[in-house]
Amino acid sequence: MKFGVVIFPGSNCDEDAYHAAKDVFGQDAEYLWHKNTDVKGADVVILPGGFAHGDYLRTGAMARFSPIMGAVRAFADRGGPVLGICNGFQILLEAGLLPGAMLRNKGLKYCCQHVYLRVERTDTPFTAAARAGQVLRIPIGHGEGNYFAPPETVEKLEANRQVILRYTDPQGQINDEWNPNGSVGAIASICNERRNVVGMMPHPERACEPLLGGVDGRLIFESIVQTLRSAESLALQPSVVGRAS
Amino acid sequence: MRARVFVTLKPSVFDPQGRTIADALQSLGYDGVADVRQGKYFELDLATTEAARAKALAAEVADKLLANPVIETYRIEVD
Amino acid sequence: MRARVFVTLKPSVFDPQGRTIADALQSLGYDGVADVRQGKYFELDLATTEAARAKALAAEVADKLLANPVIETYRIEVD
Amino acid sequence: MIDLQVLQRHGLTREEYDRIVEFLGREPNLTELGIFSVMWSEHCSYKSSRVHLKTLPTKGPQVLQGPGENAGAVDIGEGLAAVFKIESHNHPSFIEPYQGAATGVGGIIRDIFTMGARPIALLNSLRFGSLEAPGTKRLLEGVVAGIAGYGNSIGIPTVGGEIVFEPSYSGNPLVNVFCLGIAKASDIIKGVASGVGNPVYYVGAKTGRDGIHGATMASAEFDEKSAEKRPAVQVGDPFMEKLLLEACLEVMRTDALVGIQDMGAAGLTCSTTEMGSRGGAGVEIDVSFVPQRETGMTPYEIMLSESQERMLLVAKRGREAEVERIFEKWDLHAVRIGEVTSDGVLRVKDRGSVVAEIPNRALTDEAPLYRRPATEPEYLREAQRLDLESLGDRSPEKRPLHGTGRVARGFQSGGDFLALLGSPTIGSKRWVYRQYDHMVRTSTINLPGMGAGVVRVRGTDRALALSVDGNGRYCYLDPHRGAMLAVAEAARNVACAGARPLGATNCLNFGNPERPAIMWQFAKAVEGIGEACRALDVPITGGNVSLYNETDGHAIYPTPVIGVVGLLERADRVVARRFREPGDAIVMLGDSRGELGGTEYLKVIHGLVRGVPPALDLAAERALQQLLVALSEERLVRSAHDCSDGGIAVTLAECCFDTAGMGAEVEIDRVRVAGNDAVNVAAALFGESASRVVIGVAPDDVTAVLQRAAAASVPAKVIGRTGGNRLRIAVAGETVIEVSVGEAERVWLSAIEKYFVKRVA
Ligand SMILES: Nc1ncnc2c1ncn2[C@@H]1O[C@H](COP(=O)(O)OP(=O)(O)O)[C@@H](O)[C@H]1O
Ligand SMILES: [Mg+2]
Repeated sequence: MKFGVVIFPGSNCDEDAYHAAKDVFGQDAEYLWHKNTDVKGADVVILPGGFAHGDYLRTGAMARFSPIMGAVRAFADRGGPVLGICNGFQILLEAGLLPGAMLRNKGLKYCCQHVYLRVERTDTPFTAAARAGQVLRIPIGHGEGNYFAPPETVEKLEANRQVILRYTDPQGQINDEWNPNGSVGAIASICNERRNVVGMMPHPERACEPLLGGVDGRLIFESIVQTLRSAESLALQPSVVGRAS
Repeated sequence: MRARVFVTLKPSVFDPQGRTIADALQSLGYDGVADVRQGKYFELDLATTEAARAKALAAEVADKLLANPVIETYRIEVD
Repeated sequence: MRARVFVTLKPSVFDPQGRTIADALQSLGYDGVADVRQGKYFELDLATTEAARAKALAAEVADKLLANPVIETYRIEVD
Repeated sequence: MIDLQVLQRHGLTREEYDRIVEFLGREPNLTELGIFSVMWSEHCSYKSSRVHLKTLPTKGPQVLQGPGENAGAVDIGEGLAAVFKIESHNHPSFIEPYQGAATGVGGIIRDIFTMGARPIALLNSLRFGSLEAPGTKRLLEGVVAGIAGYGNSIGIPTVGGEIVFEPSYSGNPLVNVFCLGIAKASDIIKGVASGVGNPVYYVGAKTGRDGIHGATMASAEFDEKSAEKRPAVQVGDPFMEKLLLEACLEVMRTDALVGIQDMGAAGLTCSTTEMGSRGGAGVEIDVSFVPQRETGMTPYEIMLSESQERMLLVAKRGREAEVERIFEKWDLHAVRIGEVTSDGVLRVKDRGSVVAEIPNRALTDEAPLYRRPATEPEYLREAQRLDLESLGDRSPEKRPLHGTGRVARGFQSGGDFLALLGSPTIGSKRWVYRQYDHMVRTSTINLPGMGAGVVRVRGTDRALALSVDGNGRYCYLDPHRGAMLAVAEAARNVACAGARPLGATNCLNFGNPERPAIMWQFAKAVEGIGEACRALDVPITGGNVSLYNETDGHAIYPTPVIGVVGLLERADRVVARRFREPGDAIVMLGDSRGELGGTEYLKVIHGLVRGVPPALDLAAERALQQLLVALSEERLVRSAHDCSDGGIAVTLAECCFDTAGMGAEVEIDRVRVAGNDAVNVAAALFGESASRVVIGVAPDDVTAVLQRAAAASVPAKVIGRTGGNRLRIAVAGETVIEVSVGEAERVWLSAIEKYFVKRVA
């Protein structure tokens, strides 16, 4: 199966996502240049972390106009799995593929550290291999990861079970002290209603190899590999997990 | 013409930067400052010389790029 | 009273943020936008009801905290 | 037209002017004078320091590129080179902390990718006044945010560094930034212009009136008038730099490029001259082709502008379209502004007519060279005197020479210990490095806070360990020894990670070299660096000199900062600071002599900056470092931590931190340095004898470790065992420190953070 990793000018975790897919998980991977208008037959698209177009105005604000985003939207509309990591999540929000917006971290500072995350839902292609309630230790690195949505939207997200990961303490309890950025509801990751588009602030690609001090991020990649593989073997129709081409 | 666009967080959205400034001012003894809200300010140099056209253009640009309607509102002045 | 403080980079100081926004607008087809300068905008809620007092207080706060005199200038409006 | 006042504004002396006239055989015009002034400034010409720098060892089989290029390079095997350098941005950071630090990072990154290397790691070495002093917090916040703002957006992890707080830096903070990149050894690109008729390109940000005279500013002391020079602040554009980085590396993968250099200090002037000079050629440009941000700029302004994020490159004739296409892909426009000539002359035209014409040689090789007078500073003899017997005596006439004003607290090992852990210089730097993206590129295998930063080299099994170190207090008390200690510490930190030190870079931060006392400090420090680098086999591959670090006549402590790069052939052998398993043996390598001169203990507890810094036996140091590398290769060591600021007590505590509270029981030997036994205990605990490392060893490996150490003639002794949740240290049988690790760690973690508590919840 093939991972498509988008490169926006200013992306800086593109190589990391590519490396994880290709070298750590042994999958095909290809870069998708932001000026492209198709996803080149990718089975899953990753919008990586970074500072697309400098992020001077608002994170993700300019990237959503890139030609590739039309293709990503079409891919998502066909049910294709899309993962936005960090800046990728911010871009998905700005592009309207996910609801809500990001504010500055509550401490107003960029924050790079390991955090604890509780898996809320396993019915997305990116968490299928996890257990509900499982606590993961994965790094974050962002200055604007304070997830915000109007109360109605948050209610709807909760009702539809679209919250995928929350910041917690090491025991999996929600606790303001362990919420690194002030996100409403300690939300670290959400999906769309169709559940194929997922955005997350933590960086799973930074936690896939023992040498990097943790491997909990593997679950995210293992989930998508497993999901796509079973979709392939069952020859499922795009309604579950779309093939792009 | 020049259009000026002010983008602010909606009143319902918590403004951590404004809050921090307000706290800092209070600790510096500025009790007279009850609250601070921080926003962004843009000056656009526009090719047009018609105020109405300028305003419309600025609004379009603000809608499209400068403000995020989920959290922000904006105001435009033209001179 | 409310004071509004606009902080902008001094004209001689390079504004990469504004430049990048202007470039983005151009590539979106907004040729009518010749240039963009980005600044900060603050709304201060002040306890006073006197315009002169409000203005003076806002200026003091701007000098102290809101603007960086090395590269920025500011303007104040009171209403 | 050119009178004394004009010369003064350009920082040139009468004699220097006469020299210019002699070279040209005529009076220079104003543009030419400007060009001379920046090229002959201290910053670009190294006129005061060059005679000393020449004595540094720069060669070795591993050295691929020594000083003289944009950065140095060492061979790391498998056909790869580590390209690295350190730069200072002290003055700009004092004027505008955020932008000053940010543009410093931008500059050093350009130096690395100009060599054809992909930058993969950053370090920073910072000095500020006391955190209690007004203004320090603001400076620290701005500098750290600036480094973060720039490095994070480009996506280069900041994997380590150091920060020291000393009143000596309150009027003149130091911001030194180090960058490391990886290149194919065969593809290192140089900053040369050659091949007559080859096109010269300009690419990157447009030129504005930024920092005109920035280079000369960095070469003059601060005074009240420096406020007037403030418009010289430049704003960094990391997004532009990211585009330049990617586009340049892509162009370099073709063979269409002859040479490339960034426009740093002295902008177009420096890049055109240096490239021509290195290539034995001339460069001719027309400033009217230079992209300009402002209107009405004169040739003088264009040549001297220090606008950031600009590159000058020379392409092969006939390959223009290829080069231009790659830049277009990244939305950059490479503009042809001139060509390479054969005459060795820098020729500047404006719409076709010549506005400046100067032989490169006059600007580079023939720049003034001074052997400035050097005499031992008057303070030195007195400052080196340390009367240990009277340490406890707090009578007024025994006030510290450079006291912090603190009341001395007498001798309470436990209290002194916690005070040291809570001092910002020793305490955790988490508040700082949490703001840096230190994990981007998924290669950081020793995170900041774990000792030397370690990054793996993608596509190989190898890793590189990096450390920057310097101790201004030691150098103040003995610049020669202090500089040797800095080299030793940086190399030792690298060896603690299991890496073999390969090469070094240095940033020499000193006061006004026109003062003989400062020049003496400088000369002695360079001597010390040379001696240590020779003995430890870490050649100097480049560096930077920052002089005139003083405000109103108060110079900083002489502060050479040394960056060392080391190689781990197997990344998975990496060793970090913290203890790993309860029940492990704690082994002390090296001798403790209870040396208290110049220590953090004397400063924090007694308010004293006095004595001579610890002695250094370079042969013993080398043996220790080799042993550390061998132990890691054989997997005989589970953790290693260098014993430096705060002595063994602080080192042991740091080994316990980040372990979820694992404790240790330790017994160390008594030292006899004074008649007063309390002083002896303090010296055993907090003395800073060099060449010592605390390692954690699995019980089964202890015998092997002691054997290896004996064979290497490195003193080694089991001093205790890990376990429990308390740290207990006994000196000669008597417990003098006993704390819960949790409590000690809280003190250590909040050392800097406590100054910034008031934050939005
Ligand atoms: N400015 C900084 N940026 C990043 N990391 C830092 C900085 N200052 C200190 N650190 C990290 O904190 C740790 C402790 O630093 P230091 O006390 O200088 O250690 P050592 O005594 O081993 O040289 C190191 O791992 C270092 O990399
Ligand atoms: Mg150190």
